[in-house]
Amino acid sequence: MPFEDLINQGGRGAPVAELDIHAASEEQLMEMSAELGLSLSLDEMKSVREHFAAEGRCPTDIELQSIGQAWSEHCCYKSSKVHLKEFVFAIDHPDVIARGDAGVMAFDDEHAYALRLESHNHPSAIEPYGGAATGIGGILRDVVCMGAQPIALVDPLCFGPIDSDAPLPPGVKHPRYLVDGVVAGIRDYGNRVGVPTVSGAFFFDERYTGNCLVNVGCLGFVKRSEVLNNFVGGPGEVLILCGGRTGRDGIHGVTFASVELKESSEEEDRGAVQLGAPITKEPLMHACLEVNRKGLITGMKDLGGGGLSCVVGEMALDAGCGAVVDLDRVPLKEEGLAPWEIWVSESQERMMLATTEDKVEEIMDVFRTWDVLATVVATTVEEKRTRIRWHGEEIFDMDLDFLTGGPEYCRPYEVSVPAGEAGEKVPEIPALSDALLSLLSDPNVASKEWAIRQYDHDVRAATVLRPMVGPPNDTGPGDAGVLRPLPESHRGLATAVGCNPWFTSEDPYRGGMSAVDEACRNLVAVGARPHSLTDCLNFGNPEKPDRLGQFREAVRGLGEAAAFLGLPIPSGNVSLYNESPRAGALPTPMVMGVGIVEDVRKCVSADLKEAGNPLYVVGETGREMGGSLLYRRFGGEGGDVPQVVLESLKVKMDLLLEAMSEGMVSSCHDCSDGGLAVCIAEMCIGGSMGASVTLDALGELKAAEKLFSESNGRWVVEVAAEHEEDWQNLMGHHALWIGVAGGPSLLIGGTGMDIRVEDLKRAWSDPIWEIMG
Amino acid sequence: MAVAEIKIELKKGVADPEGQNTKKALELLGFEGLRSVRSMKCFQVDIGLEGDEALEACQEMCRRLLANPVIQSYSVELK
Amino acid sequence: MAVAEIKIELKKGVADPEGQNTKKALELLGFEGLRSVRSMKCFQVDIGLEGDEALEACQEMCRRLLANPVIQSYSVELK
Amino acid sequence: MMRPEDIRVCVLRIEGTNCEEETHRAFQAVGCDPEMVHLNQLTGHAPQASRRSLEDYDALAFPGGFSAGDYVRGGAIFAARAKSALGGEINAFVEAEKPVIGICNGFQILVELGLLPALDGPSDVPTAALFTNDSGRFECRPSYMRNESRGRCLFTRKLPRGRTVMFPVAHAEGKLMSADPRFVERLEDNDQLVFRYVDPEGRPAGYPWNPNGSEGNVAGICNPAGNVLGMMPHPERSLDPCTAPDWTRRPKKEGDGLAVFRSMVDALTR
Ligand SMILES: Nc1ncnc2c1ncn2[C@@H]1O[C@H](COP(=O)(O)OP(=O)(O)O)[C@@H](O)[C@H]1O
Ligand SMILES: [Mg+2]
Repeated sequence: MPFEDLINQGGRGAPVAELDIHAASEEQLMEMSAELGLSLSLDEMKSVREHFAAEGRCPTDIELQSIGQAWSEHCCYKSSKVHLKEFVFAIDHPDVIARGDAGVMAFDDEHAYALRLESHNHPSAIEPYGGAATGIGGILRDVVCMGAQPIALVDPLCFGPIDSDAPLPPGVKHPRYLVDGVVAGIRDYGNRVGVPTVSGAFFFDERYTGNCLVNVGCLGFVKRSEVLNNFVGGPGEVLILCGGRTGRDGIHGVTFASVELKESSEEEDRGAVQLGAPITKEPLMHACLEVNRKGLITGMKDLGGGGLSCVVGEMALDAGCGAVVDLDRVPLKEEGLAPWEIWVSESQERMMLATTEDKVEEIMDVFRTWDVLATVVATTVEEKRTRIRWHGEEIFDMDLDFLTGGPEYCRPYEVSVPAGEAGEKVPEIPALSDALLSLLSDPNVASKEWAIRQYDHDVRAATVLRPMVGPPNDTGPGDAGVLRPLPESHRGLATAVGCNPWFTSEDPYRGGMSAVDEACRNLVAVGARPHSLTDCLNFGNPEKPDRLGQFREAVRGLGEAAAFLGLPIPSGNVSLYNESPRAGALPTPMVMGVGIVEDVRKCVSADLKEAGNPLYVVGETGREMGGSLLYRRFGGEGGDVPQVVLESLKVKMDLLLEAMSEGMVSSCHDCSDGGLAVCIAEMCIGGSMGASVTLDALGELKAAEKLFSESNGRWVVEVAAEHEEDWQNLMGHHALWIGVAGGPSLLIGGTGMDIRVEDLKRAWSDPIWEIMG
Repeated sequence: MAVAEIKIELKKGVADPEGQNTKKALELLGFEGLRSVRSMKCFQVDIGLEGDEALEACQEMCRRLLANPVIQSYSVELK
Repeated sequence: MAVAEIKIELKKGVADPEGQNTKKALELLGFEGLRSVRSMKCFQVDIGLEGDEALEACQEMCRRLLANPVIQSYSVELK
Repeated sequence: MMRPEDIRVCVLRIEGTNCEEETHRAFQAVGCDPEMVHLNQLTGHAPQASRRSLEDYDALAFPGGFSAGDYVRGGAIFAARAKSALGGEINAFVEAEKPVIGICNGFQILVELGLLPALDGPSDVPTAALFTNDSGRFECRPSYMRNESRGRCLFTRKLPRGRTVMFPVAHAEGKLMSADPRFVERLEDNDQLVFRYVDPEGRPAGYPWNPNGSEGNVAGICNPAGNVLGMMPHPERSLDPCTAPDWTRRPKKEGDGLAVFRSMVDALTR
């Protein structure tokens, strides 16, 4: 039978088609999957066929579409789940309040915070402005549907080199163009909805050309009594769809996110790209939070990947019931949408509320005042099935356990042994001073002020520490954003990102651990005690065993570190298939850490404060040059990737936090890219003050290794001179004296380094301005 | 010498929040019967070239910077 | 029925940072000999009126919302 | 005589207004009784119980944000909607010399409403504009400004003349412009020039201290009667000494912004 004959157009009242899946050959099953854009494999199509054989009928197009959404990598984590279960999901903590669309953690006896990090990679590679903006929109919804007010955004981003003009493969946009668009998208969405962007990161590497990564994170704040479920209260309730109208935009976004990008993606994937409408979202958030505060709703979930098709089933099934949907009621942007399009559309700015019939009028009043659309579209029922009515016909009737069950794979993976010291090639480097200036100018280190000042990091008037620290308009880099969520309390929330894709690519296990280490040391640097983590795991095609091996090892490292430190990961996100025709993106396990500050008045910033204060390094420096910026910049290869010694990290974090709470610490900065030398230089830049340093205490290493090794778990600390004795008593051998703050230059004994602070500033401040204009 | 007028429009089917919000504002101000408001970005470029050469250069600008073919279309007119 | 094209331009003497930034970006991309780039805001309004009535309504829109007379001038064309 | 807690402040918002909570908090911090009110509550497009009337309030605040997305021009849509729905009431409020403050987007709205600068009285069409920053970019940074008011503006009377304060700015359209070549001079003559951007030493200075290129470094102005203040910087973000951009270097007892709101209370309770 030819393929066309399998399709019974208008099988259940136009424009719904029925597909004769039972008569299809294997080839035709795959054709069906391709033709409908389902991205399902042959085996998956076969289990679909079995299911409908048991039901004794043929599926409709809308039913197949729904399965395509629910079973996509993006929605059901079919390749990653086994590994997450093994290393991540099991980390428990009494402060975990909810693991929903966002995780929710206890803040104090009365309040909680929500956290989530998510990717919007593929859409941003195609349309950077809209892709990034809708990424912000999506993460805000995840936080709002826990009942929480978004209070901060975090945006770690990865691009190809912006300072290179090497020819680009066809269909690939210039990294500069992408950076410009992504930053503008985050700015225009984040600033408009009034949520401060307080932290983030930029990573630049050749392997992100054609594979840019746009991760966006959000923190929310909520009374513990107002934390919401992402499911309905039970049968007999109604579902209210609110916010934007539904259109053709965003159709097949999740299946698009679950395949590799092709050269032709730009032209073909238009439907997957949207611009986002912050000014629909802003009042929508107000209205949703208001009806929650008033106790009018039983559950809330956002419409993200898969649109209605995912949200209705999941909200009902998680409460052990089903739903009957009246598809005619969904407010549309344009006429003529097929039912399946309405069902899977990913139009932005929509939320679903669950409530009981008697509350509907009061809810509508709130939405009317905010000029936001709200429409009852479904009711919940006992039986665990979803049924859809359309123009008087029933066009969809599916068992929810089957639909949202989804496959789970244990795909083959390959773990390769890191080359380590055996494969090491030590690079030729220029004079140490020139090397330092060169590292400061590397776009991975250089000032990101160009982007940071385009984001409002002060709105909501609760920002205690910003991404840049130091005297106004003369700042250096900070370590973590700190907020004071309650005006009546001095308790604070800090957030920072950790990730080293270069470590991860050479040694995924250590790379995963390093991400946790870095997030924690950023938090501790400002005086926050790490409390929870969320992650966004950006990796390549899981059907390639080496890529899946990287994924597994990184997750193992990340999970082990988090478990040891007692840090739950109550939410997260996986983004696979980050591959373009030329190569895969660097494996990038992005970690966002959240810490609690007992008293924000004791927070510490990274800028040097006072001439004469002694400087110490906390943490051991080893010969760990693998993946270091020095090697990348000057052509080194291999080498040991920095390990994480969890016991030692924990001891040092505790000691440092104690020293800070006793007021001994004047400034503190963690060592990461570029090692100790870059760390000290950045503190000088932020404080407009030099320092005299000696590295004798660091033992038997070469000068370049002492300066530029990127060993984990280290901080440079400026101690208030009057507290030095207490500090020494407290820290013992964990802190090594390395010099004194002050003077017009950074002097490092035994290395010939003597660089004026202005020169450090220029090297660090100018490059990105010059590239981005 | 030619001054080129470049017009960048959103393709059909791409939502236009700016146009929609402007339409809503105009309606609230009492303008009736509006069917649609679309926003566009326009540039007037004085380029120091003539005729086809000028056209070609402007189209190249659109392709490389001003427009994203995924969501936008462009047109160039010499004045 | 008429579709009106409304163009909001900056008055002479008003600096145009957006146009300047665009010019700079084009130059970074290697476009040479650019004398000036001016940015404008344009709207396409489908208004359900004809001729003078349509023109009049659009001009009223400019006066009441779309243009600020201190810095901007406007023009309306029916297509 | 009024007590601070009797002062009813209407903090007016629509979609996209996003600094209303901290503005509300600022009035609370100085003992007033503020309320966040949606424009629809004043125009009758809200359920009966939540409708409000502007004349019941003693002060009015237009907070910062991106009202209606600021799509056409900063503040233009909010202003046009407010004018068409309650233009008369707002004008009456101003004429009664009740205090009105517009911060950032709120300043843009007051200019678009023709209530500022109002050198020759309120006008139907705007006589000034807050245009795109010279940098062409959104600028979020600390800024210093000097109180230039000789006493006309009721929002700075508790702040010594010539005193420099620090409030953050966060805007893309903040360059104050007028067609009048004697604009700044006339503002000064009328004692309508309230705040000027300065450097940390209190001297008038260019970018980045003046973040938008405003002529004469003007950061904030009032109307001839002194009861309407518009300013681009955000005093409501400077209530808590721990949110100052340099508090880890120079701790303060309290935020600079309180003086602005206290001055208003003082003017109404005197
Ligand atoms: N790497 C991870 N670590 C922890 N939790 C994860 C991870 N990946 C996904 N999750 C959690 O799994 C759930 C489902 O994720 P997802 O389907 O992406 O959410 P959404 O409903 O927002 O699309 C969420 O609660 C998410 O936080
Ligand atoms: Mg979600």
